[in-house]
Amino acid sequence: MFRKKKCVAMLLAGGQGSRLYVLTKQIAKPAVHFGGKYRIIDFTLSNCINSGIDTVGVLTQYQPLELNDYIDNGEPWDLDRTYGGVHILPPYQRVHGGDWYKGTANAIYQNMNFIDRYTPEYVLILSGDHIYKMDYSKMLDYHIEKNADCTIAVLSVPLEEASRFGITNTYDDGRIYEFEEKPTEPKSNKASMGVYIFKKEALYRYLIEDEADEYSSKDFGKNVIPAMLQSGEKLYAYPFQGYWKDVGTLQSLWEANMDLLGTSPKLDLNDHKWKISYRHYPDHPHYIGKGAMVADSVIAEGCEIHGTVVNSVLFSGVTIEKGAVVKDSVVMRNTLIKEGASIDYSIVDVGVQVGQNVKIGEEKVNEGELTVLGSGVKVKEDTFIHGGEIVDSNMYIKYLEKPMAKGFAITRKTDGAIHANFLERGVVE
Amino acid sequence: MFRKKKCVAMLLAGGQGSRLYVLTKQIAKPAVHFGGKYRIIDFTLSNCINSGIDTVGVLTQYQPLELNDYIDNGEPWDLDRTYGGVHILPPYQRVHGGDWYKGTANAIYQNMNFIDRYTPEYVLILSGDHIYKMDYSKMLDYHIEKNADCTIAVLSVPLEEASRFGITNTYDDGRIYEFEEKPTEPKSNKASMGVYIFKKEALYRYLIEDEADEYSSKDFGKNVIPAMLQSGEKLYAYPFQGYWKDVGTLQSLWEANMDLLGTSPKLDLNDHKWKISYRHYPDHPHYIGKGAMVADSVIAEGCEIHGTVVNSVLFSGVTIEKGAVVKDSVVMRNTLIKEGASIDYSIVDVGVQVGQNVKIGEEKVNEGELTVLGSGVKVKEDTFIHGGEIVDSNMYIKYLEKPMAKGFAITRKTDGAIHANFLERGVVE
Amino acid sequence: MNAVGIVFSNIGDKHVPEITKKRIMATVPFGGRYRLIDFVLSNMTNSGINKIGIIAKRNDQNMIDHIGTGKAWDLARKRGGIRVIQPYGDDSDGIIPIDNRLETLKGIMYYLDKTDEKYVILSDCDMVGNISYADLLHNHIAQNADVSVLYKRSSEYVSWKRTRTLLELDENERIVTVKDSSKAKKGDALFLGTMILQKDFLKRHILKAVHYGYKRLSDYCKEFSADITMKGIEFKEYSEYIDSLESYLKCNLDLLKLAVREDLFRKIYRPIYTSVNDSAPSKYGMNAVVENSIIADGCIINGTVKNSVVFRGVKIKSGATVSNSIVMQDSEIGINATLNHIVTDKNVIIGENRMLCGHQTHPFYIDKGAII
Amino acid sequence: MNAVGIVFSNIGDKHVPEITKKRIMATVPFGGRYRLIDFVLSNMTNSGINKIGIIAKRNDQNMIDHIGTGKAWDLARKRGGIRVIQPYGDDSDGIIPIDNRLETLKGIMYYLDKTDEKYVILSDCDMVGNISYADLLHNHIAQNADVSVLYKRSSEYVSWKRTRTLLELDENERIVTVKDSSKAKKGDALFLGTMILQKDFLKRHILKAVHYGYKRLSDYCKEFSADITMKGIEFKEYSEYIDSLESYLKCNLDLLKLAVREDLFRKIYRPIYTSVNDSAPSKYGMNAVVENSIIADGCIINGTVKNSVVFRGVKIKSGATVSNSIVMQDSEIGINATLNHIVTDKNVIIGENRMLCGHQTHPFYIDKGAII
Repeated sequence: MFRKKKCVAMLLAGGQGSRLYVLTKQIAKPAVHFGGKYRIIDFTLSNCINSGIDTVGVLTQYQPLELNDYIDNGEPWDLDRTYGGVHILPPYQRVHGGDWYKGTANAIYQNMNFIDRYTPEYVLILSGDHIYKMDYSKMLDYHIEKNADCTIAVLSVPLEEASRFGITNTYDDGRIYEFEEKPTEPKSNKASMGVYIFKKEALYRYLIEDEADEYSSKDFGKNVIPAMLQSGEKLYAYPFQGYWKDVGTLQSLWEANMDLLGTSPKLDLNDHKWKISYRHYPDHPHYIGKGAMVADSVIAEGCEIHGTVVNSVLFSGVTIEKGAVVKDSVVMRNTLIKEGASIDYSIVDVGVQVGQNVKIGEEKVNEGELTVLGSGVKVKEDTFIHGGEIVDSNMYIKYLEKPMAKGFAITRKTDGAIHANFLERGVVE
Repeated sequence: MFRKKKCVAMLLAGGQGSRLYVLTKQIAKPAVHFGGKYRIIDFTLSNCINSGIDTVGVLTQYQPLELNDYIDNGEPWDLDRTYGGVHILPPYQRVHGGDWYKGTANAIYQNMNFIDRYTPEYVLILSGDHIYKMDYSKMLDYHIEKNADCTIAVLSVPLEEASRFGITNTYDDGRIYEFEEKPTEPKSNKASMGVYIFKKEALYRYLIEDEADEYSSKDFGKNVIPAMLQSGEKLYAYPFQGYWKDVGTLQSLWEANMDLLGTSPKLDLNDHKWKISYRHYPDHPHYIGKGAMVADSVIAEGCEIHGTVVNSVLFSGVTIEKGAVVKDSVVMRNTLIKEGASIDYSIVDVGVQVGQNVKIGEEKVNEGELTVLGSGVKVKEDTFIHGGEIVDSNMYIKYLEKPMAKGFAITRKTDGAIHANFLERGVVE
Repeated sequence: MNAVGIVFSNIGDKHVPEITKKRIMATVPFGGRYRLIDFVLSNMTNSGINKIGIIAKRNDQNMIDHIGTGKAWDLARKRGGIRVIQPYGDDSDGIIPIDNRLETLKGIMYYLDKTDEKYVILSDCDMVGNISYADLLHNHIAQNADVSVLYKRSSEYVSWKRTRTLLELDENERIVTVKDSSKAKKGDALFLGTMILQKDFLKRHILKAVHYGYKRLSDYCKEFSADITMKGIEFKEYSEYIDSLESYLKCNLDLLKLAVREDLFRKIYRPIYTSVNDSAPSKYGMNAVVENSIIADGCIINGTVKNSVVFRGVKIKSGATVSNSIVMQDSEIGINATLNHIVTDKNVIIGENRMLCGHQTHPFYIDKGAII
Repeated sequence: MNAVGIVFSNIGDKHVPEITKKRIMATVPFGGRYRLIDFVLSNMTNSGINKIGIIAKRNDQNMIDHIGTGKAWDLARKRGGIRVIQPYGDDSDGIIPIDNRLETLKGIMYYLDKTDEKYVILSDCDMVGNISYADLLHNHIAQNADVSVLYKRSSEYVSWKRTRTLLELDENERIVTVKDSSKAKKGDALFLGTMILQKDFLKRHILKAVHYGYKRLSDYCKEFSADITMKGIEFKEYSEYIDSLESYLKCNLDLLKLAVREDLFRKIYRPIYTSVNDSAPSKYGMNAVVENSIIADGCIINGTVKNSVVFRGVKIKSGATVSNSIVMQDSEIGINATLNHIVTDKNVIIGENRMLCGHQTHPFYIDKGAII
């Protein structure tokens, strides 16, 4: 016996997030750590419950173990409901075999039976890799008021950046007459946030139609939305004001973390009216030692700080030994920075060990590039890791300043032109 | 942060259960209803928690939605733990793609990282489709006492039936020297119950070895156990006494339900020392009307009985109208049997509607065959469904006694030589 | 729903002294598997209220055990959920007699202060009914009332052992008079123990009423009826007050009518929840004869049961006959025993060949754990 | 683990009268984010005890709120889990003064009767320590004792404001004498408020002790010491009693030592849990100066903090200086204010330029919600 729900949310959490490189080697992108205590998906899940939406399907496919485990029964977000609550929806097999999700639209298509159980009038489609605080109930009110078939949340972006987004072109009343994916010459600055509300009946119609089209890539932005526009359905743009960030690249992830700093930060997490919930680990309050210096930073529980931390975000359980300096960096859970080491303009993933007098990265002020240490990396004492390098997991780096032997090397380019060279590879997986 | 667990249970719940036909068209076999209030998997999950094992991975693959939803956070079995508890483990993708489970051994192989999180010394492998009450902690004590690499729970079966099972041949001290899958000439009557305890380290060794063998079918009984025996590992048989039933066929499912009846039933569920927990639905106590007759039966909550029920098991929410007669049958949730209808020696799945004066099945005493109505079937008034027929879901059967037009027909044979003919097919899926 | 629920768990404790000797009204067993508080808790959770304060006095162990984490009502929440709250007096150690509703409400002001919800729903636990508070709130807002009060119209002339509260309404459903009476004629409006009002309004007037020394909410409302718009909202489905052993037996036996079961238990989206205990389904033996009765889970029935309500885990031995009776949890009726118009409490054992008879208007109550 | 935990939630309520004026010992805030009861609850859940009865008197609202469903300790269970239990006297309405342990235990016999576990662990809430009860039980069984009692050896000469309980043990760790004292010399054995024994043994002797009119458990044990084998089990990790504001401040400031944090909070498989409130991590401004201090989540630090413990959600404004102090949850220290040897309760607001100074042996306590 299930209760009817007015609106069910479907959260697309399947992405590999390949532009986040080593951070997503073993975890799905929505499970990436953020802001000292959070994971990226905390924002969307908290938005749901704060908006009164208590039924959320999370569509996972890529490396879901840690994400599943993090979401688990949904208790941290008060989504452990007898009716509704959060449910993980992996691909599965039916009588005649099964399919992996072929695209965002196909993922929803394969889970229509989940939606049906709650017989909602509206379906909210969300993405699990954006950082923002948004009251979906207001958007739903707007959707109902407009009697729209589909409403797309849009954000005003600087016109020069508009070509990086899906852009909606609308009439004065908000009705969309055109949707362009990454237009070279954008006609407006209203960028889609990847948040859609559909009338369930309209959604189903177009999902079934799209599924039947063998040339479709089964994607909302590329296929379903354009098809709806072409058929003359009523699509509206819902203007959102406030902080929103797609943390799909290392650079934007670093920036979003930095947005927590300052006296009036761009992203305020001390807002008691819109709490972002997260899964707790039993850490004690952090300790700041004698001779430590902490300025303009965010520090989570369980840290032991004996060195200097400036303009940085430290996650739970980080230890900074005497004389170590962390600047303009994001340092994730259970990392150990030993005496005399320095970290500049870097992202350091969980469980990293940085040896004595190691120097990681280059000062941002000197136009240095972002440096990244993957989870579990152990860096031997006196090593120097250059700005812009991305170091893979579970390896022990020695004398990286020396010319390197061949072995295992990646030199992928990121948006910010980051590259990495490897000497040897440890045992992963 | 995870706590160490002494023993982790891995429950294989992936089977399609094709010999249960229409009962498993939309649900996995472990989710099949049993005994008035239960699902098959309730027995294994309850055995775990009653045995003090609070960490259970459930490996699903086939039609898992209803099973996932049934297990959900594990609360009914007190398996909603912050550390441990029950976790659903579907197949997933890694960096380099993903695989469906290729066999029982491969399913465990793919989830070794789940087991690793709890660093157990022992791994208990279970199957989700047996009905039994068993204290695994005693088997674990035996395993530890014998210092075994693997212990297999065995049951004494009548020698003439032994060729249907995996048979262990042992020395006097219980050590296994031979394991034969369905031997034509069994040397012993000690049948494997599909319950294994492994030393984790031994399990991993053989799983990795088996995975590398491209000719292996990745199955415990066929590959892993024989390989261990061949290498001279210490395998022991743990003798189990008590009720145990593989409900893999319609006939055995019916029999297991009937085993609840009688003054000293073979399977007693009123045992307060070994409660079988299940997910509750808010039904009111059942009502027995004036003129009703109920004898030698099990009746669950939410039923409204105005007719006659003899030697049957009625699940929650069944309505039996005046003059209707149910005999030697299993009638599942929310089924409606209208006035004057009669059901004989049948299994009726959930949500079935049987019209007035319909006659289903043949009397068992007349050597009738088992009849089955799939979930959601609606049988129009005055219809006669012959003994031995299996009727598919969501169709409306008219005048089945007349010769049938072609259309949609299945004539698969079950163990008990059951067949089904169809006139037309409704909308399913 | 933008409302917090406040439940008075032991209003009416003295009404059924036999059954409430060792329990409060909230935990009186009902209908084979329920406790009275299940109705108000289920009504609240079904209406989307997810913050509920249950006002309790001290000896509420049974209730605390029954509620547990609140999971049975889907109210084991991190924010909100069910909380048992004890009213504080000015003297920080003093307990307020809970019958004094105004003082009691003043004593839980600290709880109301912590809630963000705009409305408050107040309910007692001595009524059986499946009520949509969501409809109630909708009505309250539409009627623009200060206070809305649920009532039902009597369908015939009735008299009771104790007094109940009657309302008199004008043509606009505004309440004109409130009075106590031990009888009602057809069409009279009976107060159903449920009110809805704005939290800020409640807080303001509670302080005022306590300041002026009022004890009863109704007295205060009567006095200030010109300033306060009190409206009635009629409830047309089944509901019954339990204020005596007789009405307790009657209300239980009402469940034998399909219409009552439909109204109470078979409403789509509005089930009544209760705490669960993994009982097996009930078993009927070869010689069972059951007619017009409600039988809960976990029973073993080998005898005869007629016009009765049988709770979880009861054993009726062969040859035993139970008629027009209520047999509470885990009781055992021995071979060839006969019960007529009996209410047994939990864990009662009736020996072989015993014969116990009460009368419809004077049911015979057997104490918890008694062995006869 | 085959044991049920029984927690005395308000033993020692009068020890820190300032802080326990409106709360019981169990809910005294500690160490930036904890309540004292978190230690015993975490110790129990970490030891695999999943049935815990917390004995409470009436005004336990704070504790009920803190425990919630028990989820924070993984004890929101269907079977077992945490239950708040109230002792019953013979008079079914009478509450037993909880200080009388023997009567209290008699009053919860009904709870013990319902449990299947073989052993009982009794603990108070006025001690801070990370204890493995699993080791304790193992030891208890190995020593073949009737009663095992946890103690620690004093590492130096100490004296206290109040008396604590000292044990005298023979070479077999059998307890010879129990006495109260306000000082201890190096090597003296201090009772740590934790006992373990068989449930049946406990039940038998409680009835006997109450029958003979004993009030104190230790008096009874002393009298019957020949019949009862009481053994001591030494605890060698950090532990501290809280029995005065001074010891409260000292124990909090002990957390500034890494060894103490290691012993209490950083044990693998034995974390200390508490209820959670989704605080953001703490923020440090450009001018923050923090040294040798414990800072919990949700703080905004713009001033100077030295040798102090700062609880969740505290704001330290720029120019403010807090030294050798404890600042409880959601307090605010204004611009250029100075605090030295201060214990502020929750929600205190210290205005600009205020200067408050206590002394190490006489810390200055500021009431909950005070505005200075």
